[in-house]
Amino acid sequence: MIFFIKRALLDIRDNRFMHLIAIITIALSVLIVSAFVLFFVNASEILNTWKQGVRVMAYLKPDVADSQVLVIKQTILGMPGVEDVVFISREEALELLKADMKRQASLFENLGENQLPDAFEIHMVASARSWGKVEILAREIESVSQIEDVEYGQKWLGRFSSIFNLFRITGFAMGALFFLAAVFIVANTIRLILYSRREEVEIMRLVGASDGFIKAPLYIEGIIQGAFGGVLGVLTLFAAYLAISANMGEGIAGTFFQLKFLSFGAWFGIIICSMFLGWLGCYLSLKQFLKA
Amino acid sequence: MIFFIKRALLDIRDNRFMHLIAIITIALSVLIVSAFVLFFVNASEILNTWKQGVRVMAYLKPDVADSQVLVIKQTILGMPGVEDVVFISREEALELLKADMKRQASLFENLGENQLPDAFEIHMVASARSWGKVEILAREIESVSQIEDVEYGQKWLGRFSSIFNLFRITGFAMGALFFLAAVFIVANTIRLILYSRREEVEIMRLVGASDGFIKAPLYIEGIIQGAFGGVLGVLTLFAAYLAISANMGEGIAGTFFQLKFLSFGAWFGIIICSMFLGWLGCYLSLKQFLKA
Amino acid sequence: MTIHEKGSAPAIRMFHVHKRYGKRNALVDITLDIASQEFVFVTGPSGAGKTTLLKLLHLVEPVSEGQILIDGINLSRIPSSRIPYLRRKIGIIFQDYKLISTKNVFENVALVLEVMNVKRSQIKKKVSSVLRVVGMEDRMNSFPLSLSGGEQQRVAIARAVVGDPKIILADEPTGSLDSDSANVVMGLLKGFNERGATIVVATHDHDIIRSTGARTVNLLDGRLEEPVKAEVEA
Amino acid sequence: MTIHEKGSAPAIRMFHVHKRYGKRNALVDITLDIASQEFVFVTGPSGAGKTTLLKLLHLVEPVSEGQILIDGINLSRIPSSRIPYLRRKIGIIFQDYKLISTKNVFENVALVLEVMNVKRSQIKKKVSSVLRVVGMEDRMNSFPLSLSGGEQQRVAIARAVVGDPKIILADEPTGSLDSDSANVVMGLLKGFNERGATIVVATHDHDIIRSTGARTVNLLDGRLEEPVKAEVEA
Ligand SMILES: Nc1ncnc2c1ncn2[C@@H]1O[C@H](COP(=O)(O)OP(=O)(O)OP(=O)(O)O)[C@@H](O)[C@H]1O
Ligand SMILES: Nc1ncnc2c1ncn2[C@@H]1O[C@H](COP(=O)(O)OP(=O)(O)OP(=O)(O)O)[C@@H](O)[C@H]1O
Ligand SMILES: [Mg+2]
Ligand SMILES: [Mg+2]
Repeated sequence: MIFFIKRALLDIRDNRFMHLIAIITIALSVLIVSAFVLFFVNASEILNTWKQGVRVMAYLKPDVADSQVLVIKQTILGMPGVEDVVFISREEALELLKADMKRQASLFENLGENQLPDAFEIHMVASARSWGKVEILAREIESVSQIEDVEYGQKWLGRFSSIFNLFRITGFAMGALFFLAAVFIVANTIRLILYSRREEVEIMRLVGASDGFIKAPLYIEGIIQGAFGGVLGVLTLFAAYLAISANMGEGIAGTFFQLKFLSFGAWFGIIICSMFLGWLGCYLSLKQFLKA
Repeated sequence: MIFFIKRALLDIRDNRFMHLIAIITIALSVLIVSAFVLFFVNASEILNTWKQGVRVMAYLKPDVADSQVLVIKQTILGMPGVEDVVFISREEALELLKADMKRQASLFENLGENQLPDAFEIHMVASARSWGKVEILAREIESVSQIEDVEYGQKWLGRFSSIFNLFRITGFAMGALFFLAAVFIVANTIRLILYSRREEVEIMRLVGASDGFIKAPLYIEGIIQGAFGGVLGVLTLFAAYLAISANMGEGIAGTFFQLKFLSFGAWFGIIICSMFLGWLGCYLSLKQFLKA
Repeated sequence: MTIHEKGSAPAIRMFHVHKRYGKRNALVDITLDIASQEFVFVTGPSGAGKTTLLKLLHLVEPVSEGQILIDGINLSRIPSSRIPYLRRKIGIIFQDYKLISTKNVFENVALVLEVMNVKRSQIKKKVSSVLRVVGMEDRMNSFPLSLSGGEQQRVAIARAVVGDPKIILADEPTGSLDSDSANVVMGLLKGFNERGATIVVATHDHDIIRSTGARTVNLLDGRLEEPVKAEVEA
Repeated sequence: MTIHEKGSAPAIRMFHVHKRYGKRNALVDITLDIASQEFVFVTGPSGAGKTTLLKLLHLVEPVSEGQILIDGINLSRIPSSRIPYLRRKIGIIFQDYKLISTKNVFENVALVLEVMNVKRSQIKKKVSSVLRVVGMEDRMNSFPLSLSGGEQQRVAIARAVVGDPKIILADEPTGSLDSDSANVVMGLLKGFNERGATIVVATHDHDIIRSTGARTVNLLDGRLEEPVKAEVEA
């Protein structure tokens, strides 16, 4: 094993030019895929923070006794997907309404009795914030007898969900596409490298080298290339990230939103992936190559 | 010239394997870049449709005569960036308000006099729908003496703009990154191909071929590769687009939003670009190559 | 087939071997025995099939028809995973040398021993000594492309013999060498022959054949020119 | 420097030429005139510097010191854009043939004429006729890797002479050829010489030198073995 690693390293020295190209190619592929993933993760994050605004309002019937309010609150809290329930009395509601509508506040000045209903504001756990789940929850809440009506901004949420779905599907499709493209490009590059070294491989076979003897260092080289390429790619991405988020910082200072970078685990995963990429590139090209 | 094209075609025949790899590489690069551009264009489109919702409300002072309303409307229409101005009388405003707030409609039942102001709803041309421009416009409208107040959803628009900016900057940065990566990958692939053909090039020089004689067919090959790669890339993207938008169709049937594909001009542009890519790859590698 | 008395069983037997490249007949109906420890020359004009014959023996090309046995092993029956092991018993000098241009002289020669899993220290010793014999000891760190034609050929010869093969196939081993160097190389091959190796040399250099006086197999257009009646020796 | 009477001005003049590869002296202080239309052999043992000498004349390598004039043109002063035009006047046969393996025999030979912008019909005629002379006419569509060593060499020779060069540099042009083919090739070169070409042949084949009887330049370790006193002819 150590012998093969030694041979792989010697080989990298002997074929610097081509290994450099392989490493750059892997680095760029890693860069593209992980940049897109990062972009996608951040964009999803933004959409998610918007989604957090999604809440369900449940309006109580006018004649519900104060004593029952707590019971109803407990019932709703027990439903799946509910994170928090806040009671909003009719007085609070009027204040909120007035605050919401400063312009039309004059309207409320000569208002008689407060005819607004009491209500619950229901927050949902993140995983339940899909259109379908909110609808199910709304129907469940509506079945509580003291609840008169449930409101959950159907239109807004619907539009939102469809966009989010669109975004997610295209995002996944593109991530997969980019990944496949990266695999292809790396495999092609390694194939080209092996092609330009076919004479060397042929000569090794002629002096009695077994396939294993020939392949082992090539695989090791592939993995080493992958490792270097992965590290290079992630570092470049990190540099780009720093540059962009510095720019962002000025652009929307004090914004509610913070650009995220990949976690350490993800870094590690990417590098493992790109080592795999190097190996796979070798594997795909060698398969076809040693046959011929 | 025809002679060189002939030689280029012969050459492609002689080196099928490597040209195929170059074409695939270019196709994948084109695919990645244009897929991202397509994604970005569509996502921008979504954000833009939201932005369309941005409007400015100008509330008139209570004592403005009906005869003056038209004059003010004309004044506002004359301001830069204004597309359309709709007058909303206090009666209409109340109806709209009631419709908006079905739940709280009971509030308005024992309402005395309608104290809402008359108002203009101002729509802006697309290009002026940035936060900064809206603010400038708002201030200008406010300076009209009969206008009491201008409202333009500052908070919403602000949040929106910052996100849109974020999106745009990262989108551009990533597009540029992907493009550069594509150029590098293509140049590297062509370099590798030329490297594996360095002996042939060297021999041609030895029998008295001038640099031009050697380079011309290589450039033509690069351009042909680029053209093939570009067509292949765009076709693949189109196939992917059809697959995704078919999926979409089911997922959010009857949605307000229609996935867009690239225009014919853009197709053409991409293919031209990828021919340029093939040329550039040749240029970059030959420069370094014929020196050595 | 006459059984040769020198050595025991024939090292190489060819029965009605044909080799076609497409429609071109490179070898036609070759039947030939080479005894163990024999020294044989293969001659013939350009394109006669000398290189093709050696390539068949080294499994570089498959036969189109007929059978070849090396040390009693039928080459058409051997599983491809065994080919490397068979090749390690055969040292071959290619007409175009086939040196690896990204490896230096030492590494090129050492490769044969690495493949056989010889110990590093052992490799160093053997490679140096064989390079000394061909006069390339001081060029150990040079790369093939910076060697003259004759120097490359001598490295190829060193590589062929470094593994102490039982059979040595040499294709024009003195084609790029001046007569002094050629004599050194032929002396080297004769030494191996005396120590038990079977040697087949393809050449068009009649001076060398004359000076050696070994059996000569004559090819013309892929055919044996005269059915080789092996002279009974001793 | 003696002025040769055969031909007018010397075709090739070398003044105190040195060639070093790193620290290695491949050629040391070579001063040599080759008259126009002369036929010269360069000999010497393996590694003596024969190939290096030819490479300097063909501008494959730059000199380390000294001057070379070809047809009165100083090679160290020539701008690199003129090199192709100079090379078109020189036909060269490389020791390792240097055929393009992705092009067939016809295309390899035709390349020389394409470079010179010769008409297509003209190319066809000339290439066929020169391939006929070296006996490779029926292999026009073969690729170099499917040719025997001698066949490749003959293609290389055809390529060197197809452009009717004023100077032919041949590096071991008969190294892979049997004596009959070798004689054909030497006859071909002599024919060109008689029709006005200057010919320099590097070889270690003393049979050929003897049979030709031309001037011989002897190299040893990069030095001229005996200062070549040009014998005054006629
Ligand atoms: N791979 C191949 N494909 C097609 N034809 C081939 C191939 N290899 C050899 N030949 C042909 O087979 C014939 C015999 O070739 P071979 O190389 O055995 O000749 P040779 O005796 O070694 O000649 P030389 O002395 O010139 O090396 C030649 O005509 C050659 O062109
Ligand atoms: N590119 C190079 N780099 C380093 N050394 C070189 C290079 N080319 C040739 N040499 C060395 O220069 C010396 C002369 O080489 P050259 O090829 O001229 O010999 P030659 O006379 O042609 O020999 P042969 O008959 O073996 O072909 C040799 O020792 C060779 O190793
Ligand atoms: Mg041969
Ligand atoms: Mg030489």
